[in-house]
Amino acid sequence: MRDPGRGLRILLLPALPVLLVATWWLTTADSTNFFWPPLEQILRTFGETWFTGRFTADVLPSLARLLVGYLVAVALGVGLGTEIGSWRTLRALVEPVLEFFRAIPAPVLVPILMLFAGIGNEMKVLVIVSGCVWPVLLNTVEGVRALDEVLRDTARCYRLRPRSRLVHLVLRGASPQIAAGARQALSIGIILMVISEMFAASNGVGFTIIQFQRSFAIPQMWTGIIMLGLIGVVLSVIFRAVESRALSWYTGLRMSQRTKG
Amino acid sequence: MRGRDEGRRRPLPVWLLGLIGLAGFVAILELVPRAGLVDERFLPPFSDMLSALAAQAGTAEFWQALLETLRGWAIGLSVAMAAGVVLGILIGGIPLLRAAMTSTIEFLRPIPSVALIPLAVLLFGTDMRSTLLLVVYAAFWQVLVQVLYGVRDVDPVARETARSYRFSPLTQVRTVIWPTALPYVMTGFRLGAAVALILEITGELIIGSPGLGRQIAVAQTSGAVASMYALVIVVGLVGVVVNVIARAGERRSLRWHPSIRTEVP
Amino acid sequence: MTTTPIGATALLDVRDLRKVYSGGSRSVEAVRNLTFSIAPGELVCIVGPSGAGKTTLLRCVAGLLNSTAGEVVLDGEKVTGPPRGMAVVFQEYGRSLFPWMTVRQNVELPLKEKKVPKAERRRLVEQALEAVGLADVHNAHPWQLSGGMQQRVAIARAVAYEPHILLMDEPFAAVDAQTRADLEDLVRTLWRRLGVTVLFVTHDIDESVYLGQRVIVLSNSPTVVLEEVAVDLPDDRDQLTTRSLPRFAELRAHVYELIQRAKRGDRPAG
Amino acid sequence: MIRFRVAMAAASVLFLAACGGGQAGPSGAPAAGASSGPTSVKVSVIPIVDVAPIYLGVEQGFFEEEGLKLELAPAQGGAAIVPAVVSGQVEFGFSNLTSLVIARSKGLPLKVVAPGAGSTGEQGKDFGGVVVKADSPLKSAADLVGKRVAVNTLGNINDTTVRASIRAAGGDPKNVNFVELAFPDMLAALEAGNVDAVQIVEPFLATALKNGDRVIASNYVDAAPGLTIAGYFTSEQTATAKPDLVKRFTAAMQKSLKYATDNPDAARKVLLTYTKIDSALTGSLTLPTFPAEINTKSLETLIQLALQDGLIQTAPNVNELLP
Repeated sequence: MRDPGRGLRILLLPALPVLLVATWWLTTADSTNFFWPPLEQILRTFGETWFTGRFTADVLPSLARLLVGYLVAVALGVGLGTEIGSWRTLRALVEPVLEFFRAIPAPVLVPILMLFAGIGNEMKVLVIVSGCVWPVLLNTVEGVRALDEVLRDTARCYRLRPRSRLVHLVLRGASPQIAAGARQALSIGIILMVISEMFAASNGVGFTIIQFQRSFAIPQMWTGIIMLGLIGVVLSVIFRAVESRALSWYTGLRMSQRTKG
Repeated sequence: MRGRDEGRRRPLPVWLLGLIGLAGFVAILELVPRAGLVDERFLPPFSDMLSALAAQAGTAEFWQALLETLRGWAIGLSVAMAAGVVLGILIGGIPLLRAAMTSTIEFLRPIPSVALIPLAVLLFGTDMRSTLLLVVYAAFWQVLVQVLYGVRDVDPVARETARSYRFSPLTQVRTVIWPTALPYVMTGFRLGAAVALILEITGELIIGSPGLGRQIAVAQTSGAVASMYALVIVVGLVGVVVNVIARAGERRSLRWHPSIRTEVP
Repeated sequence: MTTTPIGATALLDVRDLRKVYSGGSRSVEAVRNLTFSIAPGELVCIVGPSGAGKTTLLRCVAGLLNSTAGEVVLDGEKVTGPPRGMAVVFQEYGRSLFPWMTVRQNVELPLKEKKVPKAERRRLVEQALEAVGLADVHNAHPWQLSGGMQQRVAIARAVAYEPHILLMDEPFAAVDAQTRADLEDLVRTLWRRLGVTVLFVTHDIDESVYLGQRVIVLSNSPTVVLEEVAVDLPDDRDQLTTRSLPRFAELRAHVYELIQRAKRGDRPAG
Repeated sequence: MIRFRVAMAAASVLFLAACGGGQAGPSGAPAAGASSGPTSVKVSVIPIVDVAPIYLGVEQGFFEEEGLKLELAPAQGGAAIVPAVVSGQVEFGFSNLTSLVIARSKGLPLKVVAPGAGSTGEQGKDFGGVVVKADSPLKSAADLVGKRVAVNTLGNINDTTVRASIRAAGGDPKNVNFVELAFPDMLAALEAGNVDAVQIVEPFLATALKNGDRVIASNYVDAAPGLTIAGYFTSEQTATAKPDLVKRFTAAMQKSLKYATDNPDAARKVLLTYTKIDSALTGSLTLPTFPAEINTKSLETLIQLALQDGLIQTAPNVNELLP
């Protein structure tokens, strides 16, 4: 089978989603099941649920916490990862402890984090940081370790200063791995945004969904799930746009390596 | 880097340094509450956690819970692997299908698995299947995406060759696609294994399906702080073991494979 | 046969260099005892059988590797790390260029590090790229170029840096034969035009005779200098005429014979 | 945008529906009165002090006597239990009554079949209350106005009853900042000064008192005399389809409740089998009462409170909720 043409491709892109939505719409159209309300009802509820004040009261605070936590995690992960990746002794020293912490699911860490960070926004940001930092950190370590030997030698021969070495060699060289880690971290971050709002929260998307669920406001709960999905999709689209700009060289390099065989 | 790595003296072996690191961590855990930096009621010293762990290890309930967690993890991961590999090869191997599925995959993948908790509970209540659903959902994407990358990485020349010799689709998969995709599959396995474990514990903790997570929740609601930390430590250790096994598997499959790859986002 | 310049005037002095690799309980002596020197402005080739520790030697000279004993003195200063005023062209052209930078940025980066003013930098980069015949690919990324062109970028980077000494580690081992001839001529031209000192490591006997004023032949590992051969060919060389000179054939045969001896394990007496 | 959202959600549903394909129907298949051995019944409970009687009942064989083989499925909260009962995954569930009131007012077909736990009715000596630090300036529920008070779930029985306490003490119940915290995290938050007061239940109440913390209000006592806090419930479908099963479960449950009331030491002891409460603590904690009947008047009060505090918009019919 040949690669489908561009026209067909564009035609196919929305085909499956449309089919799926139609199926959902039709199968639930006259649903009387309390937990599976008709899609029509869910969509009607969506606007009034989220765009009558909740967007600024719940969605924005959630996103703000996510953004802060995520950026802190990336900065921390890249910073520590660069150091740990550069020093063999440090790496050997902390690796088992890091692996141990990474394996602990964030929800069980929340009570401990509350001891140190209270119950306010700091705690929630810290929960996000505590989960997001690992993929960034471990990928950065791998990326820094995998830096090309010849390139390192080149940098030494031309006597790059530590700062330029870091900027032009280490960080750029490890950037494909860092991006891979940052991408994993983003999906973890959204999960933790929700989880952190299950504890001591008074606003947020996660908090709202749980409240809907507890008070049996089922159509509203569904809209919350859709909202979360939307947030996930939008953030992932933004991430991809940033990534493809920053890593265009890498994509090109890989392509040229493949065609040169 | 190189200069830094080449110490003057002969460096200590890696495992010894790792042990020293762990010992340091344990020492901090012991000393912070003892020194009164944190209230012992909320963060007991490590020795208390250890004795709680010893007490736990003597109960059948603990081993039962451990077994249930591992079982849930293994089943969830197997389902996710099977589904991810089969669908990945199918979708990746048929361009038309790939074009049709791409948008849907990109829409579904970012949906956070915890958003499904209410749904899982609606479907299966608090039994093991609720958590299984979360585990499968979360691990499935990790595997699928890696397999898709792997299939895309297949050398077009090798593929054309296979086609020109009129290999059957199954033979093409076996001789051309699978060997190239295998290292990616193993990476997917490793990433999926880690995510599956986290979701297994999270599900048990939040939904209350049987396993270590629920034991943690019970310990929490009973105010048994030392027991709770003991269980958290067990969870961490299980995670470390899972990761070590997954990495070993990955290395084995990579050893004969010539390509040096980086993890695909 | 030796034409070692007098110690005082040497730009590069390698004295009793020894390198032992120790990994765990095993240790391997790669270089046993190497002594030679290079005068300012000279173009010296080093050949040896494969596995003769050529790369080890070059890395020690470049300050990328610490020697076990002996010393490398460049410009009167003992080399402990990569010295000032030195440029290296590696064999792996694809890996020595920063793939995230354009050709121009690659050539410019070392100059920025040397704090060369912007206008001067611009001039040097353009000149260097012009000199290697790459005036029109400034904004391409290295991986968009062919292997030979990538190695030209690496040479341009070294040239723009205006080094006192240029080390080349089998730079043309991985390019095709035609490109290789072009690049050899390019190195000769640049050397003559810039008056830079060049230490050129190769495993190719023809190449060493064609390029060098002097060829240092190494023994097999653990390495010592087997013989230094002065190349008394005219300075104006070109692929066709030089290579067909009887003297070229003689020198080539001599070096060839030395390499054969080295492979058999012959070592200089004493 | 709309396409995106719809697409995702639809696909997620399909995915889930596919996973749910093998969903098992309700267990306990044999019809009531079948002679072929005991009927197995699943009951979803929260592993807390309140459900001691059902564990005791199993231990004492009360359910077996009624021909029931109980399978107790612990869950993390009413939010997980209600759907399980409605969908028929489990026959019975345990929940606080306010949750059930909310569910019923939203149209979920639930029916309470047996009482679960109630307040002791003694001011300051209940199994739950509002606690402050020993050195706190707060003296009574009225002082909570404008303060941060932790409850384990917002919009549920605990915040409405704390509001009732404040109202009874003459304060403005609208003006309190409730913070949602899990019971296990409350004392640490109180200690750290993150909250000014916590509404807490056993065994954490005993821990708090041991530490010198003070009870300033007994919110369950203030809400209504003889308040029934929680109960066991089933779905209307189960109630209509298997009236005999429900009857036998209620009968066994009542025996269990009575036994727990008569043998508090046995009730304390059974805690050790399904919680991880320190055995040194079980002797000192205050047990809830295990009433034989649901106090209808107190249930009406709970409905009133829920209405007043905006938890529900329309009051459910009490008679529909009760058996």
